[in-house]
Amino acid sequence: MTLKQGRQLQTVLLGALAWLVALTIFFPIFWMLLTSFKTEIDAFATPPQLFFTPTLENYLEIDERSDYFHFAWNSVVVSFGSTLLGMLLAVPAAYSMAFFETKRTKSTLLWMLSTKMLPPVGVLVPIYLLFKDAGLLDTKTGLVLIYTLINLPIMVWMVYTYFKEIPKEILEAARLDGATAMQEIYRVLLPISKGGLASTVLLSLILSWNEAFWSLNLTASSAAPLTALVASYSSPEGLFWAKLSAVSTLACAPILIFGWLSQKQLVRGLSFGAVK
Amino acid sequence: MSTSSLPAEGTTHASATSTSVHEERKRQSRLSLAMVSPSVLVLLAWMAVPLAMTLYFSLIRYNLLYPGDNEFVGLENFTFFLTDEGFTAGMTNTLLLVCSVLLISVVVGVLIAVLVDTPFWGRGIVRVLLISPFFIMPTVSALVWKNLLLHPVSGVFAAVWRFFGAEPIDWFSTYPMEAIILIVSWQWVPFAVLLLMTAMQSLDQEQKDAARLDGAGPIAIFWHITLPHLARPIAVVVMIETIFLLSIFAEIFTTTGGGPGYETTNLAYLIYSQALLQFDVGLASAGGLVAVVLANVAAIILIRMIGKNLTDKA
Amino acid sequence: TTVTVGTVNNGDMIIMQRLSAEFEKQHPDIKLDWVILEENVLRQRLTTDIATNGGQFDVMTIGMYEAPIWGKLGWLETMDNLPEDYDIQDVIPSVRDGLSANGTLYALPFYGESSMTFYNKDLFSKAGISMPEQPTWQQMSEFASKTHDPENGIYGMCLRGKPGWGENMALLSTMVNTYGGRWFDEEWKPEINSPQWKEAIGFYIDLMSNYGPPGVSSNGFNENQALFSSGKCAIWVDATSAAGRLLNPKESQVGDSVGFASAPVAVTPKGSGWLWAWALAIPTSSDAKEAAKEFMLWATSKSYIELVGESDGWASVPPGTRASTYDNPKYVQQAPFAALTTQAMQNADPTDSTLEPVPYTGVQFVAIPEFQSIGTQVGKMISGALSKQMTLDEALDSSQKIAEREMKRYYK
Amino acid sequence: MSDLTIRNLKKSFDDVHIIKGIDLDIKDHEFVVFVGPSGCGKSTLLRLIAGLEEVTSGTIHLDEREITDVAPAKRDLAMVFQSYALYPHMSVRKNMSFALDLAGVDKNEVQRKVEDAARVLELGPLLERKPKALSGGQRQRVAIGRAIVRNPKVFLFDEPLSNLDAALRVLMRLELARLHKELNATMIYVTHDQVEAMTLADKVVVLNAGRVEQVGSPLELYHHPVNQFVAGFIGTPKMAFLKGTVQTAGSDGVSVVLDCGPQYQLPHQATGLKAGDEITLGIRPEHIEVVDKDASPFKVRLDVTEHLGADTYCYINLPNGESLTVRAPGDFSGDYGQDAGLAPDLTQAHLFDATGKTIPRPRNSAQAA
Amino acid sequence: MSDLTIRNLKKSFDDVHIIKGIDLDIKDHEFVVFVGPSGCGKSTLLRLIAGLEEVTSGTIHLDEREITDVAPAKRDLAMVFQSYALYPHMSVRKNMSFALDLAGVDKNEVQRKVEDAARVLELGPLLERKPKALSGGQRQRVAIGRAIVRNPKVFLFDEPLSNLDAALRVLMRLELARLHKELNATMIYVTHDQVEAMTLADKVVVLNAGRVEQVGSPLELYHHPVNQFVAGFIGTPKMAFLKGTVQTAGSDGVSVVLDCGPQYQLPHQATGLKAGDEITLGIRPEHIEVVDKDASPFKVRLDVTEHLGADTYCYINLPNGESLTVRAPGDFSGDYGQDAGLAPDLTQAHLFDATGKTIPRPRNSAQAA
Ligand SMILES: Nc1ncnc2c1ncn2[C@@H]1O[C@H](COP(=O)(O)OP(=O)(O)OP(=O)(O)O)[C@@H](O)[C@H]1O
Ligand SMILES: Nc1ncnc2c1ncn2[C@@H]1O[C@H](COP(=O)(O)OP(=O)(O)OP(=O)(O)O)[C@@H](O)[C@H]1O
Ligand SMILES: [Mg+2]
Ligand SMILES: [Mg+2]
Repeated sequence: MTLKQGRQLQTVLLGALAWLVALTIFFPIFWMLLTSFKTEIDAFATPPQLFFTPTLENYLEIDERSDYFHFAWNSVVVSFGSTLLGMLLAVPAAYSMAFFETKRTKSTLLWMLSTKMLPPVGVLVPIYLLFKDAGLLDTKTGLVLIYTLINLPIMVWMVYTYFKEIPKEILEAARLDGATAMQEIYRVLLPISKGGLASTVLLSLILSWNEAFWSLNLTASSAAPLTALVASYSSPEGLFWAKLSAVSTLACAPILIFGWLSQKQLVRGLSFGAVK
Repeated sequence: MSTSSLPAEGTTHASATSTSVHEERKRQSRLSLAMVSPSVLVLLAWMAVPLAMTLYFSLIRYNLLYPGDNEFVGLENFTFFLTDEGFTAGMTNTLLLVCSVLLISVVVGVLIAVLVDTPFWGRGIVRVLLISPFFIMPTVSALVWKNLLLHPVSGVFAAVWRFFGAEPIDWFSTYPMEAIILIVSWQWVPFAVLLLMTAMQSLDQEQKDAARLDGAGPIAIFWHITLPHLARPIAVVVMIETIFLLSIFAEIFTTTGGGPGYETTNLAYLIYSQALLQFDVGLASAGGLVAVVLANVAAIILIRMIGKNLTDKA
Repeated sequence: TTVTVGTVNNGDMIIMQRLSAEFEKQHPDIKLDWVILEENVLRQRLTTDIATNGGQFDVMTIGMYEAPIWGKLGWLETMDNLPEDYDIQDVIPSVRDGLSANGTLYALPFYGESSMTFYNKDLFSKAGISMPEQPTWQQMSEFASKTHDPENGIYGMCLRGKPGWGENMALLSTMVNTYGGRWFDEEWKPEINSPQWKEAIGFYIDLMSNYGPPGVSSNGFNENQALFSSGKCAIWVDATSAAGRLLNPKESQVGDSVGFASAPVAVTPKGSGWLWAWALAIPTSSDAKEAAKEFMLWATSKSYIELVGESDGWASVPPGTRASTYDNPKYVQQAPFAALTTQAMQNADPTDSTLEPVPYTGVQFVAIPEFQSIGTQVGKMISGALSKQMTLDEALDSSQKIAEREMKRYYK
Repeated sequence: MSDLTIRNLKKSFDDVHIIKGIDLDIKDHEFVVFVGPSGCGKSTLLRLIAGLEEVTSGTIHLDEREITDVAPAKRDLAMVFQSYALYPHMSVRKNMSFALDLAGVDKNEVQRKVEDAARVLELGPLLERKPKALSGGQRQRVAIGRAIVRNPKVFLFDEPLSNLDAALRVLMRLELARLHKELNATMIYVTHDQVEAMTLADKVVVLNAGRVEQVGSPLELYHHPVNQFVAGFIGTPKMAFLKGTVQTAGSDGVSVVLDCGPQYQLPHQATGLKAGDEITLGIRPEHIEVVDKDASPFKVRLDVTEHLGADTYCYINLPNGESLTVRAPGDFSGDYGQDAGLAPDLTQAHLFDATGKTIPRPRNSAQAA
Repeated sequence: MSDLTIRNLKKSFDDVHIIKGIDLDIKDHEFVVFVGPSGCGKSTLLRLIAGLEEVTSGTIHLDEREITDVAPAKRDLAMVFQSYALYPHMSVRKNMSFALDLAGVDKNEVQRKVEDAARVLELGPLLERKPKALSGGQRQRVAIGRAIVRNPKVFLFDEPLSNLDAALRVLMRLELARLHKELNATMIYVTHDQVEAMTLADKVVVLNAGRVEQVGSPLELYHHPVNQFVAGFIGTPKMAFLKGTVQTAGSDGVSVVLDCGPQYQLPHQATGLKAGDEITLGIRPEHIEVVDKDASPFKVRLDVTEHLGADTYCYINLPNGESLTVRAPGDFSGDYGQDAGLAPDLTQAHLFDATGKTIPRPRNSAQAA
């Protein structure tokens, strides 16, 4: 075996290992997916069954019981809305902190994160009262607003790290080329940090999509997102695992598919070979 | 200063020169301020208003189920919360949970990020598989783990144990905290992977080449090149996860309900069972504030430890 | 008008949601908006809303625990002036009492339940034993020991272990009741470390340690139903509402061999079976009270029960609310547990469930705001003792302290 | 009009003083070259002029207007970074056209300009590549291209040709000279290449450790360095410095005894010198001839010789530890260890006092022809 | 022993062939310099030798052992990257000591070596800085330092001195030469600096577009380029190429009429040439003299002259569009537009046939002295 083959073998082995790890980590989700096609009895069978007669009854029941698309649409609007709004706020902030660093930068960053430290259970009532007075209860606007706020610190932090990786000469070059701050951001910074931004967007989408405390407590019916749908299938009296699996599958399918589609953006081979 | 020779130029620039030498610099800093301030202002409002209300509520008796009985009670809510029997356990468990999950997600996250940085067949799919646990809602993942995987009778783990002839483990009564840590880590490792995976790309290939020539094997490269490069993203993972982990609730609520005993009661759950269950807003506020203080302490300690990585430019 | 209905995600409510199309057809001017959530989320959601006068809901699904508390606070519309044909007298008195405060009814019951004993006849006959109609806890222990066969994945006894006031404490309260204990004395002083408690809880822990399945301390109703319905449990004491499910072949593999008995007793039959009802109520903050009431009357009426019986089969009708249901031969024929259930429902008296007198109402709970927290924390202590993280005495002493502490905040 | 006036400019990084007070006047359309040892602050000075670095103190004026704090984009200047700083996500074409696109220049116009530049820079076939797929020299050329398509008032070049081969470098040099003439732009140019400095500059600024040592035309620096530093820095191989003592100092010049032996009569102004003063004689390699060992009182032994083709450098270690270099013709052959004599052209010699300051010599004898 | 043998080495990036089949023998302890136009594949070749790039085809042997696929770390070579590739998070000291630390060299030893190198490279005071706080030239020196502390068998230098000033460059060059001697290491060196190439190399490899044009000693390349490309590439300013036609070709040489006018009799071998053949005459700037316009049949008009101090370059555009450069002494003064005559040294002239191949000349007349 030559070394070249050795290297190839090594790549194959590493690939195999990566697959193994990925499949292990994915297994619970796979199992959930599998369970969603079982009957409730099969779902709880001992030993757990890998092979069974698949049934669509869970999905049919969900379809019959709930207007999936109503919830899904709310989720889409709310999470994309808040992500968009969040990015609009976070990118300039991160830009300013990464490239015009002052003595306050570090403490500002920290402070931003500290706004997330108040546990939701501790502020439920104040927020509920505020929302009630503002007429935001059970509105998508309200959810967009609150998600933007709770995810903003994280988005700023993430975008900040990705911006920090970029050699500042590249921006200086853009500045000399006559780019305004906005052009600098949109024409140079964003394309370069596309991978990082995609991660940030995805993360924000996921966090908003899955957020289950505020979405359940601040909505009733018209603005209820998929978390509410899931909550209507989790832990009722009686066997529910298959149905829960089905509804969870449905609930995370859109975002999972979105993640799938965007994975190319997530990791874009980028080298700053243009500076030395 | 004479501008007479070139009136046209002179007049156009006169204002710029005469008003202020540092006009431009100020404009610059104003611009950068203008860029941060929207975020800062909304967050300030978002923090200040509830915080003020919380502060106020924490000083009065305020139970939703006893309306009208809102007298000022001073620090009673705080004393009550802090003297709770479960408080020490809550603190320790919070710490234990946060630290273990942090450790696991950073270590595993870094390893995975490095692993998937080399090209191999189906890397795109592997990436999505790896981050997918993050797509699952916390309650759901807790339920799936509890009932479908870790259940001592019908769970997949039990089946595996039995397959190898071992006695299935009753996770939630024998190793309740470990089980929670397992579940929470499963959800948060992908977060670390996502962040670090992206950060890996900006690692200059030539640096690795240089290190290879310097005789660094894969491990040395990892240790001396990759890891320092990942310092900042790791710092960010640590900070962000800490904030989330400090308030882990759904996973505990759905699996162990904080038990057995105080084994899995963390601060967030303590606030829930102490205050929110009986809608004692005053007490919940006090608990919330205690949590804020603790989170801040944790954050400050963390910043001390990792802060340099945060703003340092490599 | 739009009526927003907040309800819990149990099967009976799901049926109601489906059949409500019928109601909307009858009342074209009323549109129903459903908010279906799991129990804990719903409770939190509704409480925040009603306490802050949020006005998001017109019909709320609440339990026997909330009805009297909220009613007393004036948050709920009173349920008087009910139409003649609604026949409020048909509603089982103990349920009616449980939903009233100071004699005023605040909610209309949708379905009710008590607790009873389920056992696997096959396993019993294999072990050569039989279940009496009114077993005692002592007998339970014997039966469990005879049927317990962990090697083959058969466990003698399945009981709730997951901490929570509505989880393990529901069952344990009834055990304490029947062992002669109580939560509070007449001065609202907690009695959790009393000998009665020790005996009851001690018995429970022994029973579960010896004959319980693994993982008791995190098992709730669903986990036990799953175990029992897949034939892994010989005995299970839980809500009467489980009976229908155990007979339903879609959810159960033991439909042919399940047997029913009353909830076990020890010292006294008082409070040995719990009493719970899900009921519909109208918050005073509602802006569609008329329409809401219209809907409630429909959903809790005899004719609704009839409707379910016709469309979904009689085994699926909401049980435990009306005497007339149990007089209905169609129901009795399809529900072999009907007699036992009514009996249990009638025996469980929320106003008189303990051997010694108490100042509170509720069988398996205490209808005061503090109870949720106390119950949950005590439940946690007991689960700690169950999984041997602490001794029984430690657990009960801690519980006592917790309860005293909580009570002191409001009853100084 | 764009006269650049720099007054008492200082810059420190943290506590390290990098630029220590620089005064400089750069006239409109001038081609100014900065030279100086590595790390002396050339790039920093460029960056200060560009406005990329905040000044610590001092001012910069463009004509009458103070631009010390004006944003870089408003200064209308283009810069070639020492580290190139190409946009990694853009193709070569896009890298070059970026500024024009931003300025809203007409598409066809942009295309024409970029293609012109690419032709000149020999980047034609690479226009669609990303920077990471380019060689070092190609990247450098893209960086140049990015600057030249823009026609700004002021160009800042930071060692723009350092990674190009000789032939290309000559081409580029001519191209830049042409550009300078055509565009009438002011150019500020940092280089380590003496040929570039000498051929391109209207004015050379010699920097040393954050200070200006001398400003002047290339030949002025070559012939009349104000001090030993400049003398040593300009010209390659380096001027030889031979220590000596003043023997007599009179109106007809200075008589010097070198530590390494020979005694010379030099035509320099003796003002301020007296017998016994320590001085240094500076003589460039091209002004020494290797002669037969008997033909000169300056007897030496040859060390290594380097053959460059056109020239040969002879290295000579003197007995007292000093060393010097002689530039001999390409066909010179001298062997290691061979004894020889040296014949310095004394009219071209430089004399420095003990502090390193140049002792002036009469103009006529200094400037060649 | 470490003889490097490269056979038919090819490398493509995607579909672009970069290295198109290279055969090369590098002897143990040899100092080999790669020169070639920007983008011709020098860096790529170095990276292939280092094992950083996978070869597309061909083999590399170190002595008898095939190392084509050996991991870089196992080849015992050090490289100075064209882009430096410093470790950004490590101090200068750590950057330099990294390899030694990895190799487990004794702490004191490491310290000594690093400090030695730092002294030589004039990096002493910067040892604790991070790369980002260094100037371009300082970074480059760190990159050199990182390589030289290691004493490997083979050094690969990719334009290691391009960002240094002239004085420092000479110092470094001498230092590298000393190192080469002392360590007895094989050195492979890429440069665009002709002086470096000529002075350092035992052997110069001229690359062009991924192919080897010629391999030889510096003077061999200078005096006997095998083709027009090499002739034009070696020597600066560039050799002038004048097109012409063979008049007669006989045993006593070749008679040529240049398109620009003059006719010359050249001592080259006439074999294969016949009257009427197109040829190119190559003549280096240093082998032409500017004489009075009446003293030569080759009459021209001077274009610009560049004064470098030691030399003056005269550029001349011939009437037929060709151009040539003359290297005159530093004190040469010729004005723009002045008429003059040119006196080429025909014994130093080169002749190339229509395909660019050199037409040999008799040895004796070729090599000077
Ligand atoms: N990743 C790549 N994809 C395609 N072409 C590439 C890539 N990397 C380099 N090249 C091309 O390969 C050729 C050789 O590059 P290399 O870096 O070896 O040149 P070089 O001789 O070192 O040039 P320089 O003197 O400018 O550094 C160049 O034309 C370059 O454009
Ligand atoms: N961020 C910094 N912090 C501290 N010192 C710095 C920093 N940047 C540069 N320096 C120092 O400032 C000095 C001048 O740097 P500069 O880049 O201007 O040098 P230069 O003249 O361009 O040198 P070169 O010819 O090597 O490019 C150097 O000694 C360098 O070490
Ligand atoms: Mg520089
Ligand atoms: Mg190169």
